[in-house]
Amino acid sequence: MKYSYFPGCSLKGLGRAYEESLLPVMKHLGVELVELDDWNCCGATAYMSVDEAQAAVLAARNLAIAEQTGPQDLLTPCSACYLVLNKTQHNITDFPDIKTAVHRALGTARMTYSGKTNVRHPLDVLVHDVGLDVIKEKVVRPLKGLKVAPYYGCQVVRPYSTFDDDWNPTTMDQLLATLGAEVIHYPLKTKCCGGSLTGTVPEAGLRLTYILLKEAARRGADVVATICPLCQFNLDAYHDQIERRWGPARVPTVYFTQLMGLAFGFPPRQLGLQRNFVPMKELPTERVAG
Amino acid sequence: MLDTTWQPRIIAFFCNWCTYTAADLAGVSRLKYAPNVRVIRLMCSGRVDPQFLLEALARGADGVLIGGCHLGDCHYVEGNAKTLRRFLMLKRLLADLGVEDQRVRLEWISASEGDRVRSVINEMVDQVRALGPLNLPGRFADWDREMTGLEAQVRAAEPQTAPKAGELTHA
Amino acid sequence: MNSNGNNGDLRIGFYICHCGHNIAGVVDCPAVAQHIAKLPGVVVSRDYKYMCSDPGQELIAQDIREHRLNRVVVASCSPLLHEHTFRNAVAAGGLNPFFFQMVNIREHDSWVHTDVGAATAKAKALAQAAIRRVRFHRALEMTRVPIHPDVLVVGGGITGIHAALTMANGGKKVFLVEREPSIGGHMAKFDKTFPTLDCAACILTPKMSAVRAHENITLWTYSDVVKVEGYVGNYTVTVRRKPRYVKEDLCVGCQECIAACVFKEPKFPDEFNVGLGKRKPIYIPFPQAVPQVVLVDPERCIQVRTGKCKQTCLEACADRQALDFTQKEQLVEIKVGNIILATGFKLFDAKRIPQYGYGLYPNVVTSLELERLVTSSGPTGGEIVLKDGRHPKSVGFILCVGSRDMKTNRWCSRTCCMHSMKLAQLVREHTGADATVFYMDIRAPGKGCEEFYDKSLKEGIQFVRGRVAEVTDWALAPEEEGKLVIRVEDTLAGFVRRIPVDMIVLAVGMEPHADAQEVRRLFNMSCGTEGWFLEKHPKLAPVSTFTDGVFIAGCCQGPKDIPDSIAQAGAAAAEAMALIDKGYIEQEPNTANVMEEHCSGCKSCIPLCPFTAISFDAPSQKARINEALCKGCGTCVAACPSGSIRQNLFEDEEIFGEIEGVLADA
Amino acid sequence: MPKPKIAFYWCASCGGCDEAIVDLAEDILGVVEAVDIVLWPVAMDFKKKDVEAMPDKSIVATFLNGAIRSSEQEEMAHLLRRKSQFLIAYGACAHLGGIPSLANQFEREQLLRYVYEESPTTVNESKTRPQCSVKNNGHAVTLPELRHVVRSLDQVVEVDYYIPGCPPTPKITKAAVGALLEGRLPPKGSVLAPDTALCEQCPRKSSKPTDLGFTQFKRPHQARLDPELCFLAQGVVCMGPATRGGCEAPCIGGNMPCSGCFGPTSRVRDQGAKMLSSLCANVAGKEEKDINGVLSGIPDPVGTFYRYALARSLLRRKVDLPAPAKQTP
Repeated sequence: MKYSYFPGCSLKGLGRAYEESLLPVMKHLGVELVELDDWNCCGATAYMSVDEAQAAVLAARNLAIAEQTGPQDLLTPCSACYLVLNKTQHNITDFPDIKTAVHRALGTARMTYSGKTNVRHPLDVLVHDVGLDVIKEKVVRPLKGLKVAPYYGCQVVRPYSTFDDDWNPTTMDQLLATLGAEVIHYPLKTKCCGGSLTGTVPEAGLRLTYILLKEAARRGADVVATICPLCQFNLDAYHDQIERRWGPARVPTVYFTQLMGLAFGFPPRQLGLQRNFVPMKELPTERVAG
Repeated sequence: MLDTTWQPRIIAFFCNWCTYTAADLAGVSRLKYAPNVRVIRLMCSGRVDPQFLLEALARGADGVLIGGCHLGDCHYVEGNAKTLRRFLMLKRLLADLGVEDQRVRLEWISASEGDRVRSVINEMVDQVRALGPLNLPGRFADWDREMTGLEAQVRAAEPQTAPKAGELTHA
Repeated sequence: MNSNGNNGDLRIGFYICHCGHNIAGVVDCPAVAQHIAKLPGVVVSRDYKYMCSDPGQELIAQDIREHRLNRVVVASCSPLLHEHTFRNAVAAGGLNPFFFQMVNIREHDSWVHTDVGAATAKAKALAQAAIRRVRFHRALEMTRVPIHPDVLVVGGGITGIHAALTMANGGKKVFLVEREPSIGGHMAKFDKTFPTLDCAACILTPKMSAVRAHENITLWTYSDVVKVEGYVGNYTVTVRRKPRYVKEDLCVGCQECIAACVFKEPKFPDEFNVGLGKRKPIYIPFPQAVPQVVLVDPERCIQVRTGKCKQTCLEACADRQALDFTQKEQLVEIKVGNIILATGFKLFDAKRIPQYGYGLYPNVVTSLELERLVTSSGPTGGEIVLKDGRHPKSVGFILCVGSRDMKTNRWCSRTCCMHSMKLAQLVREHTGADATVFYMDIRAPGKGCEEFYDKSLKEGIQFVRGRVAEVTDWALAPEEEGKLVIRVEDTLAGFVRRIPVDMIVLAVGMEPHADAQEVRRLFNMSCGTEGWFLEKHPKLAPVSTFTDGVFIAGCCQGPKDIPDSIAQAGAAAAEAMALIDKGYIEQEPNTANVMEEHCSGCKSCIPLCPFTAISFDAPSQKARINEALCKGCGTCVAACPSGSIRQNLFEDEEIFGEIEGVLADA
Repeated sequence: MPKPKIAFYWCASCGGCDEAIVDLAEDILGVVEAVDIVLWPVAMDFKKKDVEAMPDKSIVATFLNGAIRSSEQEEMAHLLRRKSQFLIAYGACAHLGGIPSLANQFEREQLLRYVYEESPTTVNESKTRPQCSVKNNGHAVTLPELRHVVRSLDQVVEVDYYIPGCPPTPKITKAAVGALLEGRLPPKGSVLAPDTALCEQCPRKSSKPTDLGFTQFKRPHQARLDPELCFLAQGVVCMGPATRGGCEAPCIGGNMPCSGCFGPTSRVRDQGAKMLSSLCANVAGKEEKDINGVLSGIPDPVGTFYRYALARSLLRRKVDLPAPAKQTP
């Protein structure tokens, strides 16, 4: 199995733990990732709100590269990138003016894009392409007794629920269960993490973050599993401020790929787990499968 | 060909039970669409004799649209199936005779699909407008231009012999 | 008198209708009239405000007499609407009504175009077409088809029941076919009915037993229609009767067999109680079921499945010998003249809106489930209880679940507002719990319904205006612990609220049955895009369909409450009886006929007729069309390779005339 | 008292029609007895100038065969029209354009190029083409011009009667001549043959099933043809149902299907369209894919349905072919 790989800025910066865990896990499962040559910023949400057409051009360049170099399945772990690239894909087909803008711009760089690239999310690939049974075979340290709150965030399932239900996604639930973890019922799995509001309007943003953590704690979660760098950062980085405002809600938040890594028997350091502000407790040795 | 005042003229043969009713529904719903289509009502699309379609083109239609019930929904069980069979061959025939594919169209539109009447008509009018006039009467005239004047020349070439009455005989 | 119309000179009268502003607003009617006046054969050409009005019609008749017209063309609305009107006017003038042609310049022109120039040009072209066409018209007579007096009613809900009884009381023989084991439909599952709060069973049960008792009604439950052939007045219908493994004529409904069943306790989900209750493999759907006949569930019954059961039921039935495990499905063929479809609706599956947590949270129930809980005959004996047996202290009612929603169904299900208010009142009455109704608009247009709304307000039911965002069990505040929380933007208060409750009732909307498409095909009619059966005209023919002799009533045509369904049932019954009592139906004389002298007997046409109206006549070696069987589709006419079949009203020359006319430069 | 003058003339034709007249065998003598033949290029030595010299309408009847596709044929058509009381289109080509009018599927240049350059049997390095006019030491030699469009006779001049067939059978020729001489004439413009399709007199009529339901089409060379069974029943396209009878089915007798030379009945405007309609309506299958599968057995619809009648079909010619540049005498 071979995919093009679009890390985006987060996975090289704040969210590098995501990449650090994603790459070995994929390799371990025999999935080959080819990092997109000369990829650029996806445009994220900010650019979109300034100039949609230009933002589309920015994103489309990445799609075009993938289409040219192949494989045309483009693995995109960061939720923001995933959404933006998907949205661009849609906009190019749905809005002629955006299409022309994109083609004109790409043309000046002697590039073309005919729309063949598929933007894929690691969850999608792992569960639907690789398959849970294959993953199960690789599990050497089942996460028995580890209570995990599956947290998807908003961008991967809305507005384009390409591979899962937009209100009650379950792919990560299945995946974590396969790793042996105890997946708790977590009704906020697609609620807002506070997004960029945590920085701009903390009292609004952090409150949302707090609700997520508090509910996870209330339901006895040992850890929150996330699939998005921004979510991970919001849920991990602001505990002091949250505690000052509303009281404690200390639950660690890690990437689902890190949990996979653990289950596959990789040492925590190799998975970037040391980067957490709120560290995840070592899996007690008695949980180690014989 | 680039006549700016030119408006496509499209003849539509609609079946009484589905497509004609759908067109009525479009009216009742006050949907707006291009005024270039003239509908001729038949009881069933199965009544559409290929001659009708050719005659329409030969008389100056720029396109012909046939509308019937969806396959399986025909008010007469399967009149529309026969229409489809004829139409598929007719398309090949017309292609061989140089009539562009988009000038003749067969659509299944049920009685409730007033909106589809609009979209199909608008779409087809655009396509035919893009193709330009078919104007067969005009083409026939152009073809025949190569003959004009000849008869007169023939007469001129002859020694003038007025017919004498009585010489005409008949057994 | 020129009633044969073919006396040489052509004398056409042309009339264009303004239809108030409907046509004249967009089409320059006088201009069209002037244009047509110049065409050969046109003797009079007028524009008039309302041609369908009495004076309008009289105008035609008068002109026919005064100007010796032998052809009439009217340009106005759709022929499907007023063709018969003007044919009568033409006849009134002493001319054969088929020397008339109608031009549709309203539905097909003024209503769908805005540009006056283009619309007027189109009107002229269409009018020209008709002028050229009528030239070839011939004098014709309506054909008469006899009507078989018996009627088939499909669906034994309140609508079907009422239609059947109405006609049976009128002395008509009625076949009532219901696919469930008992008639009664949804109404039988209701406790009380809005807005009068009278008990559903009390008003339904008598009608159900009346059906069973009626000498003119043949009731076939646990049966469905599998084949329909023929046409108005002469339908041949095949009904499949599924095996009950019980002889209906012998079973007296004593239910001793049920008691004796080897399954001591009921253990299978009971359909009638929407899964809230349990039943045995041999069961009777519900106490008041009609017919009072038990049936065996082949999926569950050991004897049917394995043939290895003690068959204690047989002993219990003893010498009545009503049970019969050898029963097979049987097909019965009946002949009827008319068919009334009252196949009803299915409820929206609340699981399709996951954010409301149905199926995830046990105490989120549908309105019908609550209905069963409220009913004394229900699984809890009328006690409203939560899954853990506690009584709810607070109940939230969410409206428009699967209605007025672009994501699921766009239409309003019309009954949910009232139904939910009724349930809210019952909940307060039975448990004293707080009841809060979450609504977008309260729609209470029916008689006594607005008053019922007021009553609900007076009885302290809370109303929160806003579409509920989600139902969840995550608690922010202590008072939310262990409750279901409704998150909703209160659009009157203007902020987002979180309202904790014990039980949530989803007012699920109505949907067409999953098999609506197959059913409509079976009966050769149309469905609207949403899947409700399509009426012939939304206002003028609400229970008729485009297939003569097939009528629709109740919720299969669209969501309705009980009064409206009953009204439609009556209407459909009346329509059917009108046909039956008339004894025949007049049909368009648009049949095809073979020109004997020209037919070469090539037989190409014969297989094309789905009604087997065409046969090969051995003596003459030519094709022959049985006009009684011909439905007038014209497929054979188009197919005759030597042009030797013609169709009345749609002659080749008439169509060619239209083509020429419509393309002649206006 | 002089015998009525009769003329025979040929235009774009194979000569079969003249042959058909000779085929009248001894009956020809009867004709010769009864009439005075004033023009018959195949058989007698009369010149155009002789005809020009005649007074208008002095020929009682001219039997003109062949389609009109050159300026010369056009010229003769006009001339004979004026000299004759009755102008009779004799044979399928004059009647409907005939096989020559299948050329209406191609541009004139395509045809010339093929005939004078590309056809396998042609050796013409210098790519010489016939010229309409050649100057030779002061003298201009002219040739007729090939028209862009092949026409039936009545597309060039008014025609009084039609005698169909490729060629017309002796029987209907005799009948026609007889009718003419005895003045028993149907309304002007009539086709002098029965107005019922061929099936009526087809020897295989009784073997035709009532439900054809075509599942495949074969061309005559692709099948071993049953000498008794209706061709359509064998999946072979037979134009009989759409073709005027009167020929007494010689082709059928020779175990070949009817290809339509007698043209449509008086009630049909386009023979090909009608045949297509009845044939395709009887194809089995409801799915587009299946239907196309069956129809693929007819590789050349135009050649199949319009073998003799393309010029007189409703579209007349491949409609996107260029019109003649300018009027060319």
